[in-house]
Parts: sequence; structure tokens; C-alpha cells
Amino acid sequence: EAHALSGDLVIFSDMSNPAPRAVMEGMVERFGAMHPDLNIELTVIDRDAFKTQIRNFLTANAPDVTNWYAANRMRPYVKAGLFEDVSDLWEEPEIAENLASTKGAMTLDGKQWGVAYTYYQWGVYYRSDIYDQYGLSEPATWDEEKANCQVLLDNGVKCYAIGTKFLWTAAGWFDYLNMRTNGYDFHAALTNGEKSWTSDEVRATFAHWRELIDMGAFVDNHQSYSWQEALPFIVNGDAAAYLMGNFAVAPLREAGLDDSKLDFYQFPAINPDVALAEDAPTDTFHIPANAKNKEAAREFLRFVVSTDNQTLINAGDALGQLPVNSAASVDDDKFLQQGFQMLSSNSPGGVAQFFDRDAPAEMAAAAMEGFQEFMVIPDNLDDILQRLESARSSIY
Amino acid sequence: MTNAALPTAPDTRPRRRNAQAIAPWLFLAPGLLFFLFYVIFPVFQSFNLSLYKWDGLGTPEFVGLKNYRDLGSDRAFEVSLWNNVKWLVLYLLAIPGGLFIALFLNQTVRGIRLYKSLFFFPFVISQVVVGLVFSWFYDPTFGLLNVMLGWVGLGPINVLGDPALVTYGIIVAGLWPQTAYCMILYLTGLNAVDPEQVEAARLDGAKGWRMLWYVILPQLRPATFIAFVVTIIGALRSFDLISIMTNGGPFGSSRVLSFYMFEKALSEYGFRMGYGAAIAVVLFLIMLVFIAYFLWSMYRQERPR
Amino acid sequence: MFPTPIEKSSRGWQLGYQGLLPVALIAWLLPLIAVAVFSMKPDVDFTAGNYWGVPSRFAGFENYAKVFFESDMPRYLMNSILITVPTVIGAVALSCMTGFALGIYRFRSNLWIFFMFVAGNFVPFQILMVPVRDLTLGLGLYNTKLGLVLFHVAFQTGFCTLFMRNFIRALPFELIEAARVEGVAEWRIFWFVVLPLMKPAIAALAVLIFTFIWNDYFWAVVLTQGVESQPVTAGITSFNAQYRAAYHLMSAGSIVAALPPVAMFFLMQKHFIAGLTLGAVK
Amino acid sequence: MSQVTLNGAIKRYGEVQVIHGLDLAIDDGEFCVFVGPSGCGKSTLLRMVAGLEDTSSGTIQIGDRDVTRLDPAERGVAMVFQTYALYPHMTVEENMGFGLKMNRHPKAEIRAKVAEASRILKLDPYLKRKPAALSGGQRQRVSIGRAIVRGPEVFLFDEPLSNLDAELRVEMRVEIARLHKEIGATMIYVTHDQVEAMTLADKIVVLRAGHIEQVGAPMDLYRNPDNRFVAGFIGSPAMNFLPGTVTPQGVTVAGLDLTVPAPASARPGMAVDVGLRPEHLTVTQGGPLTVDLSESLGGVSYAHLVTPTGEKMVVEERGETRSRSGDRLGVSIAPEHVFFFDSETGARLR
Amino acid sequence: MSQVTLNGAIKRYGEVQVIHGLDLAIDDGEFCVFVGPSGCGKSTLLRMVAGLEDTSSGTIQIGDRDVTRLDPAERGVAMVFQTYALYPHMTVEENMGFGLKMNRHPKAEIRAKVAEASRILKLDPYLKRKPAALSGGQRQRVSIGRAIVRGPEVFLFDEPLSNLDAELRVEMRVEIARLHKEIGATMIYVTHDQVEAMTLADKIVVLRAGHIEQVGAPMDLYRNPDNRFVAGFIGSPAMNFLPGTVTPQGVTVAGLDLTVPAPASARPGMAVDVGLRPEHLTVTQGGPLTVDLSESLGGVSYAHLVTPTGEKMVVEERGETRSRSGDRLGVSIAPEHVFFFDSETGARLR
Ligand SMILES: Nc1ncnc2c1ncn2[C@@H]1O[C@H](COP(=O)(O)OP(=O)(O)OP(=O)(O)O)[C@@H](O)[C@H]1O
Ligand SMILES: Nc1ncnc2c1ncn2[C@@H]1O[C@H](COP(=O)(O)OP(=O)(O)OP(=O)(O)O)[C@@H](O)[C@H]1O
Ligand SMILES: [Mg+2]
Ligand SMILES: [Mg+2]
Repeated sequence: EAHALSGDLVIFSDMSNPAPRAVMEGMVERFGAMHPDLNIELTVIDRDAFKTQIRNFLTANAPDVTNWYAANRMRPYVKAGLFEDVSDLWEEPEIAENLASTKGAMTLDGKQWGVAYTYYQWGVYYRSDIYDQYGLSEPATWDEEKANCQVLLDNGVKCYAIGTKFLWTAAGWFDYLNMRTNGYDFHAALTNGEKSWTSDEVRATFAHWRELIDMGAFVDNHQSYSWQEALPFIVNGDAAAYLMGNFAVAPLREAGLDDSKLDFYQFPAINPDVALAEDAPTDTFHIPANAKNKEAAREFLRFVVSTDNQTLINAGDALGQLPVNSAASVDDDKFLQQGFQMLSSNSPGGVAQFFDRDAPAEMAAAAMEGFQEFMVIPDNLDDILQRLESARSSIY
Repeated sequence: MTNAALPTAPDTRPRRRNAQAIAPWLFLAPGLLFFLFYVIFPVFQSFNLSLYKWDGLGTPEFVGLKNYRDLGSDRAFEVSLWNNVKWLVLYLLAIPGGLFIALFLNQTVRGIRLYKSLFFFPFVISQVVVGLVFSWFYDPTFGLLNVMLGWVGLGPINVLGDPALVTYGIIVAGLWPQTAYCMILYLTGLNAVDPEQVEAARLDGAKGWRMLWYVILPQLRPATFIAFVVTIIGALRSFDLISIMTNGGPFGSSRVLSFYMFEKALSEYGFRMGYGAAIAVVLFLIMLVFIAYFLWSMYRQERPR
Repeated sequence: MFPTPIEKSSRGWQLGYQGLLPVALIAWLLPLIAVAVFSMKPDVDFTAGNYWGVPSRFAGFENYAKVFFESDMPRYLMNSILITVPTVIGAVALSCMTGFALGIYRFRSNLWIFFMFVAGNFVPFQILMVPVRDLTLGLGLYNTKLGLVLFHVAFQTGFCTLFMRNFIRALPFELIEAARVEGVAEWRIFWFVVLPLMKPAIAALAVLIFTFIWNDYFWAVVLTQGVESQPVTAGITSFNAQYRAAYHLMSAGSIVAALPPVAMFFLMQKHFIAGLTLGAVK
Repeated sequence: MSQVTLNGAIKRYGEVQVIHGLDLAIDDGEFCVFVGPSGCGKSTLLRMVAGLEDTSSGTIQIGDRDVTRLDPAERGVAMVFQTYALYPHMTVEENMGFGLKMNRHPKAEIRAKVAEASRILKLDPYLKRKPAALSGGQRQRVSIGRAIVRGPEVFLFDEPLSNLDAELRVEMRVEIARLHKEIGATMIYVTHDQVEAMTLADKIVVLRAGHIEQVGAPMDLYRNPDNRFVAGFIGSPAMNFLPGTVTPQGVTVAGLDLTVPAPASARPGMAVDVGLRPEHLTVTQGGPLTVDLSESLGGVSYAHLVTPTGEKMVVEERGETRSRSGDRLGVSIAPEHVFFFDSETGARLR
Repeated sequence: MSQVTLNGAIKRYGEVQVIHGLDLAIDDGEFCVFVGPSGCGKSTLLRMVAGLEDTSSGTIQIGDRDVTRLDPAERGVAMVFQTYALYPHMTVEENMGFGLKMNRHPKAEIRAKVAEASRILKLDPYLKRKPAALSGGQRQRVSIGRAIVRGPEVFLFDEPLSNLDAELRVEMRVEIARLHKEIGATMIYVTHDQVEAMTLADKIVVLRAGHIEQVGAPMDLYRNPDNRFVAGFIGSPAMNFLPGTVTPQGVTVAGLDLTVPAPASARPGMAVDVGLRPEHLTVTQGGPLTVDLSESLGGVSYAHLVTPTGEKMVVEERGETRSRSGDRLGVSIAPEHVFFFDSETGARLR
């Protein structure tokens, strides 16, 4: 490399689950090996706690590098001038060429404010052995989906595991149902506050959702579980499928579901008139505006998105997700391959970040609470939508 | 004009002896400054902040009473307020509960000291742990509660997942340590009951409940008063349990003001500092009623001196 | 004594009472016993659905070993100690002085200052949250143990002052007067006469504050954020996030977190109970 | 009929026996006072009669009923405590009526009885007050009123006046005497105050370490104590005891130049304690004794004397001549006022 | 030189004045006792001398120094409290040496002074004990020792014996008298105990409601009270007061069949109170008085009499003949023992 880095490099990371944590620690180790004079301090903060704490440390004791999320989710910090403009990095050819696909998600006000390091598909992870047992196959349409579900229910197996204690998992369902019912553009407009929550389109989305709820497709008492706490339903075969991000694969595998028992399918089409669109949240690294060692921080960002590193960290035995660097290779892992396929060739409608990254925080909070309430007491729908609509009018 | 020399009136004002006039302030200074700085001023800052709109990052924007007006139409606030009322009322059950256990344990059999301490145990444990323990107890799939309900042919119920039950479920968890607290207060109160009065009452033919009601309880008034105060404070401060057990859910049905304000001000999707401050102010005003009551009764005690 | 001492009742009652005590105790502590048992189960018990039964084998050592050697728990515990101990010392020191000033001297604003401490002590601390957080941020003490300690010291001073002042009030005032007549300087009266007499109150208060601070969760969440400064109450949540659904480890973790105040309680039982009543019922 | 009879009453606390099989009969309407040094078991005995302490062995009868195993409330006794034991949260009226209320007497009856008692004790102006708003003497009156209202057969008093100041104590003492005359019930009264015992009692019971030393009317005990303990205990200032030797001529008191006729039961050579009450001694100018200190109280003064052998004694002086510190005196005494006790057993020698 | 002089000393608590401009001179080495009813201001006055209470107006001198505005420490006084006020965490030795230690006296000097004081008070065996391990009397001795060690010019005592039991009180009283003789310092002593006042004082100051009623030597006050209040206050049992009328023949005492020579200053027709001390009255059998109650204390007994006009009086009886309740008696008295007071002002008529 050009010249040696020195001093301290402080990194705050939210990669607190076991697999991501190992990846983060590995990166630090390798980066440190490359820059022996650099003293790297890594602080891993619980992923949920991180979301509230980022505000404090960005203003108070900023690290040199921090994790965060793309799109709307970074807007408050950009607006408050707490993230460093890294457009210069994006002009470097290696990054400009290889990371083009995530440039949009990192851009606000025409500038880039960080780099992505991974993204991952969402979709339905299911127990292929159970499907086989009841002679089911991956559904492609809403009707097939419901038919499969009915069979499972008749056999005493819930169709879907879900844990909505922390609300956002329900938003995944809403994202998919809404994008399948009304299409990506409507969904984007809705999260942008441009569409009414009491519109017929939104009602149609909820009507589809309700079909599943009325069937009893979801596990009971989901409001009491976090997403991890709902995993045992899948593991134990009490539920057959889980709409979730690819990060769910690692713990499921660890719990003993090998590839012969676990498989993946794309969320089925509902309205044939709309193009399929997917959620693919992008996780990012940023340099806080108050960072002290920005030179080393930039170097670290370059390192993170470098081709080799991307291949390495997104591998099935590491993060098990998709690399943002187009020159990197996607791991041979079955789920990554499927996801990569899906996102690159079967998502004509578009790729959304995720509900709470696309909608402003206050709206996301209100809406996700509504989703959970709907899943528990579907009859409250009118009331919920009224509330969301009035929230929309005050928030945007 | 008669200019007769008046006898010079003696200095009637006693000179404050210096050491005794200054000493209290020197002793007070560090504690007082700390307390003003960290507790008293912040209260007023919160009052002030509640008139602003502020996301904690940019510059606050003065909005007058808007935050309070918004509270008026905020359903979540209404739910929180209502839940706070439930907390206030039901938490008081800790007082008779504590009294009952205290009466049960107020004996002098072998090992009773150990029993008393063990009964007091829940109070020493962090509410975080209590919250965890009770969430497992309530757990809809394996929780002991449903196992026990099963024995009597009831259930299963999902206490923490049911918006109608969740607050009560958390209150029960809170009552556990709080009852232990009241129990110890009453145990010491019972210790201080004048034995001669009990004997006098015994000679007067008072027994059992009548003795308790007419003679013992009136003497336990100081203990009851403190139990009342700490229970009210506990009820209004309740945060840890809610945060651990439900995080306010399901869909906000177990929030109370203290939790809601935290959520609004500092949680993942919050950072409406001004709004949070307004909630805190409301909570403070409720508390003020009790603080005033407490200070007033203390003032009455102090005055005879 | 009320109720009538059991030894005055019939043999049957006495036996019944003696028998009822342990039963009542077990029922009362059932949740805790469950956690204790959880922490000794191997994880297969949970996957096998044996939640409430007898552990299939004793796995206490490995569970606790895991907590101690494979998680951040030791660091959280250390943080808790580093937060709690200075707070106890600070709050007790400050309140000895304020309590002395308010308990001994007659001056016009005495009662009002005292009431201010009392009122501040009862404030729902949520109202302090935002300003204190900003203050701490402003002092550059956010996410430091010192920031947490300073706030705790200040806030606890309210309660401690109430406690100490009432205690000092109950001391015979003649002792101070005697010392004054003997020509002892005020601060020497504080140091040589009053402070030694406050030992029981100091002990009681120290134990009490120790538990309060050790068990604090709210301020830990508001003022700190990571393993380098968070105390164990906050740490346990991230610990639990890490070991979600590993109930045996969560239980072991919880017990480890709960142990110090419990140990404190048992060692200092007398002071503890004295503290609760001294400070309060006066 | 409400005499109180104890038969072989024994009280044990665990292993320790504090009352050693007492037999005692207190007649109906009698005023009986228990005296004795601190810890001798006065209170314990009283509380056994009240039923507040179990009787370990022996029986207690009130009237013709054996009450040994009865509840305090069923014994027909009322007790007045040293600390008054008033219910602080009730008014004077409620305090006095509480016992009747607990026994479900009709309201009108309670009112009448309280009115009667408060008339006797002159408590009318205070009926609506709480105890905290009363002086010590008034409180003690209320606690007596509470006892009266219940119309018990036996009144028990445990040092009822010891928390009052000197003046009030005198006043209340007279009041209790008057009360006894007026209602005529049996009363048992514990005190450590000489004056109370002497002035109130029909019968004094002197206790020591759980045993009865002597029972009798006050002046009987004063004139005719059975042993040195009782002699020293009754009478104020206390009796002087000087060592004496029995000689054929009589008893010589060392250092006092005094020989008095020996009692019948004394054998020559025997060592005896000679008891001389200060009020029976007459001072003569010039003699072997030195005045250490003379304390004048107005009408009377007490000279503290030292004998040549170093024994101390007190002599009462009245009238206008008072000795002064340093004076040298002699004393004389009428032989019938001299008491003799066996030095070893303390028993009176007659 | 350590006389104590008060000039127009006034004490106010807020609006309430409790000491009303007192003038008082206490000589060097004098033992001065303040007596008076509860709440009359005895303690307040003492504390003003000590400097524990500010003097609102007037001056206080000790020796030749005006100490009115000085700190307690600078006045050269030592105080002994009713509750002893010993430091419970220090040994007897440390308690006594504490004042010197705080004022940085050399260790050797402290040790010497403590040894000296403990010798005087016979405290040597207890020097290493904590106060909790001492009896009440020993504690009081330590607290006196603490005062002695500092070698003050003036000792102040506030009811030092009232927490002791009767026996110990007598003992300590004698000890204090001895101490005063031995060290000869000025002492001011507050008490409500007749006996203490009479036996200890060189000079008694009788206070009432913040005013001085009379100052004088004990027997002077007993024999020659200035007014009815002092007459009634000094002497035990208290003087009897009966209404009398001045006639040309003398003063006739209603219901008593008694006429005594009138004092010089009495005008005929004037209403006077006649004061008769119980110990000066002699009982005669048969007469207008009825015995209401007779209390016998052994050597002495007190008959409570009622005159035909309903007045009450007490008579002392000694010797073997004692009257009984219901007896009818007359009394006689030597004319020089009769006191007269103006019924309205209470002033003594001589
Ligand atoms: N609950 C008890 N357990 C053990 N011993 C006791 C108990 N109560 C009293 N005693 C003992 O019994 C003896 C008699 O006590 P009691 O109170 O009757 O004495 P007293 O004559 O009333 O003394 P005082 O004049 O001090 O009131 C004492 O030696 C006391 O120590
Ligand atoms: N701090 C105070 N504030 C107001 N009044 C006071 C205060 N202290 C004493 N007094 C009043 O001053 C008067 C004199 O009180 P002081 O204590 O000197 O009486 P005392 O003669 O010592 O009585 P006792 O014999 O009961 O000790 C009383 O009427 C009392 O009520
Ligand atoms: Mg007793
Ligand atoms: Mg006084």
C-alpha cells in the first residue's frame, strides 16, 4: 500500500450476532495486519441498542468508523451533518465501477455518505422436508400459497413462523404483500408519504394479509417473541416457513437444519399485473463527521468493499449474504446463489431497502405498531388505518 | 428640642456566631451544588424543553404548547396515562399484601430470621432479572403459568401478548418485589408496636381482626405511610419491567408514561425530545401531588420542634 | 406482640405453622427457584421441552463457565463494580455532610433546602432524562462510567440526605453542645463526634445505595452504551440478545448479575433492614 | 367476692425460674403493694395475675374462680401501666370506652360509664382530646379511668406513678388512695417508691429474688421487720447497720460507746448487726463521732456521721440546732428502738 | 476571679420573651442553684451563661470579661448535662481528654489532667471502658470529670442527677458537694429537686416565668421567704396557706380557732394568707379539724386535715402517736413560725 497508517482507529459496530461479530473481528484483524502501526479499537454494540445509541456517540464521542443502514435511515444524520461526505471515495474507479449497484442507496442530496458492505435478500425460508412430507411444492402464486398453507394447517403445522415483539418483522410481511398487491412504485410512494393509508390499494394489501390471518397461518402468540425466539418453531417443525432476511439461515443451520431440510423460495405473486419487487436491505459503513482519524477510516472503507474482502465476508460460512462488489464472487452457498439469482434477474419491479429504512422513523414506528396490532386483532383495521393516515399528515 | 442623651440602646440583635453561621453552608455546598446541577435544574430544563421541537441533533425550534396539544390527541399517550392509573391503583395491593406476609412472619420460631430475609429477597434483585423471570413464567409455550393453569383445566393464555392482560401481568411481576418491600417495612413497624398497648388491648378483650383494626393498624401508620409513598413512586417510575418484559407491546398496550417518554425521546424511532419532555412534565405533575402530600405531612411533623 | 405468639397456641397450630413456613416460602420464591434450576440444566432439556422438570443432568458448571469465560459478563460485572462502589462512597460522603448541616444547624432556609432534597428524591427521574443526557454529553462523559457515577451520586444525594439528616436529628443534641462548650471546631465536631456515631447509618445506607445502583437499569440505558461502560443490568440484555432462547445461559447470566446485591444483602442483612426502616420510617 | 389467691405460683422463662412457688392471699377490697429491689419479680407476679404471662405451675384464683388458664380479658381484672399504654389514635373518651366496645356493650351504656369515670377522675374537659394533648398526670388519670370503666373486680397497677414528676406523684398518690376508698375494689400495686408503699398499702408484700420476704401492714413492717433485708428496705432514710458483739452485759456496738440489752435469742460472742433508724437516734454534743456532712432540708436535717472505726451512719436532726461538718457528736437511743440481726443469715434476733 | 454577673439579661425566642431582664451576681467560688417550676427559664438562663443560646439583650460577665458575644468555647465554662452527653464511641479516658485534644494540648498534659480528675472522681478502674459499659452514676461522674479536666472557671450543671434513681441521686449529691469543696470553682446548678437545692446551695435563685423571685442562702429562704411563691416552693411538704383576716386583736385564721399577733405592716380588715409549715404545727386531740387521710412513712407521718371551712392542710406527726382518718384534731403553733402574705400581691407581710 501507498503509505503506512498510524494512530488510533475507533470502530463502532452493530454486528453483534455471533456470525457477523466474527466477521467484523476478522476484518479488523486482517486490516490490522495490513497496518501494523495502526491501533484499532473495535466496539461491538447490541444491534438493537445500537439504533438508539448512534445519536449519542455521533455527537459526543464519535468513532472513526460506524455501521449503519442505507437510504432514508441515514437521512437524519446526513441532515444534521454528522456523516462525512465520502463522494471522493466513490470517484475512485475501483469503487465507482464495482459498487455502482448500491450507489443509489448511499446517495442523498447528490452526494455519497458511506459505503455498503453487504446486502441480503428477503424471501421465504421453508422446511423442504416438511413440504415433501405433505407433497407440497414451492408456490408461485397466491392461490398456491394458500392451498399449501391449508394442507399444512390441516396437518397441525403452522404455515409461518414470525416473532413480532420488536415489530419490524411484521413490516417485512407488509412490504411483500403491498409490493405484490400494488407494485413497487405504489409502495415507494406510500413510504414516502405520498399515498393515503386509507386508500383502497392499502386496504387490498391488508385484505390479503387477513386471508392468512383468518386461516391461522401464523404461529400463535407471535407478539411475544423476537425473531430469534420464533426460530424454534421452524427448527421443531411446528411451523413450515419463515419470511425473513438471509441472516436467518445461519442460526437455522446452527440449530441443525442442513440444506436437505431448509430451502428458499421467492415470495409468490399476488397481483399478476405488477412486477415482482424485493426487499434487499443494505448495511453500511460510515465515517462520522467528528471522526479523528479520517484517513485511516477511508482506508478501512476501501478495504471493506475491496473485492477480496467482499468475497470473504459474505461467504456462506461468514455473513452468508450478498457482496456489494460486483467483482466479488457470490459464495457457492445454495441460498446465496438463489438470492443472487432472484435479485439480479427476477426482480423487475425494483428493490426496496426495508420498511423502516424507506419510511421516516416516526412513521415507521407508528405503522409497524399498527401491523402488529392488525396481526393480533385484525378487526381493528379501520381504526389502525385512520391512525396511520393521521400520523402521515402530521409527519411528512 | 430636648437633646437629652438617650441611653444608647443595647445592640438587640444577637451577633451570629461566625463559625456556626458559615459552617452549614460549607457542609452543604458540595452536595447541594451536585444536586442542583444534576436534579433541580434539569427539572426546569425539561419544562423548558417541552416547549420546543427538537430531534436531539439540530437546533431546537420553539413551538409553544404544541407538544401538549399533541398529547391531547395522542392515543398512545392516552393508553399510557390510563395504564399509569392502573399501576397506581393496583400497585397499592403491595401494601395489604406486605402487611399480610408481615403478620404471618411476625413470630419468634426457630429460623424465622432466615425466613424473613428470604421473603424479602425479591426486593434485592434487579428488576431486569425479575422481568426476565416473569416473562418466562408467562411464556405462552412453556411458561409455568400455563402449565399450572393446565392442571386446573384452564388456559393457555398469553398474558404478555394480550393487550387486555399485559399491563396486569407486568403489575403482578412488579408487585412481587414491592410486596417484599412493604413486608419488611411492616415487620419493623410491628417490632415498634408498643407491647404494653397490645397487652392493654388484650385486657380490654380485643382479639384477632378487631385488635388488628383498632389497635395495631393505627400504630402502624408510619409504616403504612412510607409503604404508600414508596409504592406510589415505584408505580410512577415503572420502567425496567416494561422495557424488559414487553418493550411496551403488544402494539403499545403496556406502555406507561415513563416508558412512553423514553420511547419518544430516546428509542430507535423516537428522538422527539420536546415531546418526550412534555410527557415527563405530565408525569411530574402527577407525582407532584404526592410529593406535596409527603412534604406537607413532613412539615407537620417538623413544626413542633 | 401481635399477632399472638405462636408458642402460646396449641401444639397443633405450632406444627401447622412450622410446616406452612417452608411451603409458603417455596411458593413465594418459585420464580427464582425456577431460574436457579434453569441455570443448571443442559440445553438438551430445553430442546426436549423439559422446561420445568428435573434437570436431566447437572450442567451448572458448564453453564456458568460459559457465562464467565465466553461472554462479556465479567466485563459488565467489573463495570457495575466500578460504577457502584464510587457512587456509594460519593453519595454517602456528600450526604453525611448535607445531613450534618441540615440536622445540626438552625438557619432560616434549613427546612426548605431539606425539602428540596426530599422532593428531588421523589421526582420521577424520567423528567431528568433528556437534560441529564445532554449535560453528560456536553461534559464529554457520555458512555463513561464517570458520567454515570456523577449522576448517580447527585441523584442519590437526595435520598441519602433525607436519611442522614433524620438520623443525625435523632442523635442527642447535647453531644454537639458539649463539644461546642469544650471548644471543638465545627468541622472537628463533624469528624470526631458525629461521624463516628453515624457508622450504623453509613453502613445501612451504603448497603442500600449499593443495591439501588447495582440494580439501576434506566440510567445505564440512557447514559451508557457499550460493553466498555455499561453495568451488568444493561449488559444482561445484550447478553440475552446474544444467547436468545438459550434459557440455561440466560438464567445463569441473570443469576450472576443478581448475585452481588444478594450476597451483599445476606452479609449485611442487619444494616440493610435497619437502613430501610431508619431512612424511611423516621 | 374478689379476693386474689396464689397457690404455689411458679414462673419460669425457659430454664430460669423467676418466681419460686409463692403462696399469697389478698383479701377482697384490700390494697396490696408489692415492693422489692429491681428484678425481684414484682412485675412478673402482677402480670401473672393479669394473665399476660402464663403461670408455669401453681394456681391463681380470683374470687372463687380458678383463672390460671383464662384469657386476660376473662379474668375481670384491669391494669394500669407504667407507660399508661393509652391508644394514641383514640380520644380520651374512646380510650376509656374501648374495652366495653370490644365486648359489644350498647353505646348508651358505654357513654354512661365513661361519664361516670370521667366525673370521678375530673376528666370531663379532656374527653375529646387525644392523649398526646394531655399532661403526664392527665394521661395517668385516663389510664386509670379506662380501668374503672370496665368495672373490674381487681385493679392492677405496675409502677403507675414512676413516670410523673415529684409534685404530680404526690397528687396522684392521694387520688389513688381516694379512689380505693370510693370504689373499694381489690387493688394490687407495684412500686419501688417507699412513700407510695407506706401510704397506700393495707398490706405490703416484700419480694426478693422471686421469694416473699415478709407480708404485713406498713407500720408492722416498719416496727417489726423479720429480717435485715426488710428492715433496710422499709423506712427512709434507711436504717443504719453497725456491727455489734454480744457480751454478757448486752450488745456492744463497736466505735459507738454504746451497750444495749441483748435480745433473748442472742448467745454471747455472737456477731450481730445492730440496726438503728436515723429518726430514733438523738444527738448529744461531744462524742466519738465526726460529722462528715450535714444536709439541711428546712424542717429537718440529716447529719452523715463517721464512727472511729470508719462505719458510716446517718442521724436525723430537727428543730433549730443543726450540727455542722466537722462537729464531734455522740448519739443515744431508746433500747426498744434497737434491732438486732444475725450477721450471717440476716434473721431478726428478738 | 470568676464571679458571674448578669445585667438586664433578656432572652427572646422570636416574639416570645422567656427571660425578662435579669440582674444577678454570683460570687467567685459560690455554689448557686436555680430552682423554679418547669418552664420558668432555668435551663435557658444556664445555657445563656454557657453561650449555647444567644443573649437577646443585656450582658453577661464572667470574671471581668464581657462574654455576651463570645463563643461557648471562649468563656471558660464547662457544662454537665442532664443526659450526660458522653461521646459513646470514646472510652472514659478519651471522653475526658477530648476537649484538650481538640485544642491541641500536649499528650502528656492531657494524660496528667485526666489522671487527676479520675482520681478525684474515683474513676480509675473505668478509664478504658466505653460509656455504655458504665452505670448511670458512673456516667455522670465521667461527665463531671470531663468538665473538671478543662479546669474551667465556672461549672454549669443542668439537672445533672435527675436521670439517676433515688439511691444514686443521694450518693452523687454528696459527691458534688465534696467536689465543690475540693476545687472551689464557681458552680451554677439547675434542679427541680428541693433536697438538692437545699443541701448543695450556697445561694438559691428562685425563678418564676423568667423573673427572679428571691435570691438567698437556703435556710434564709426557708426561714424568711419574701413572698408566698417562694414560701410555698421551698420546704417539703409545702407550707399550708389559710385565709386570715387582720383584726385589732391579731390575725384570725378562719376555721382554725387561731388568732396570732398581726405583723407590723398589716392594716385591720385586710385579707391575708397565713402560712403554716407542716413541721411547725403541733397536733392537739379534739378540735375543729377532721383528718381526711393519714400517711405514715415510718418515723414520720403526715395528716391531711380539713378545716370546717373546707380548707385543706397538712400536719407532720412524729413519734408513736399517729392520728387516723376521721379523728378530730386541733393544732397549735409558735407565733414566730407563722408567716403572713398579702392575699393579692402575695408579698410577705412582716
Ligand atoms: N421475658 C423474659 N425472659 C427471661 N427473663 C425475664 C423475662 N422477663 C423478665 N425476666 C426476668 O425475671 C425477673 C423478674 O423481672 P420483673 O420484670 O418481674 O422484675 P421487677 O421486680 O418488676 O423489676 P423492676 O422493678 O425493675 O420493674 C428479672 O430477673 C428478669 O430478668
Ligand atoms: N427553642 C425555643 N423556642 C421557643 N421557646 C422556647 C425554646 N426553648 C425554650 N422555650 C421556652 O422557654 C421557656 C423556658 O424554658 P426552659 O427550658 O429554660 O425551662 P426550664 O425552667 O429549664 O424547665 P424544666 O424544668 O422543664 O427543664 C419555656 O416556656 C419554653 O417553652
Ligand atoms: Mg417491673
Ligand atoms: Mg430545663
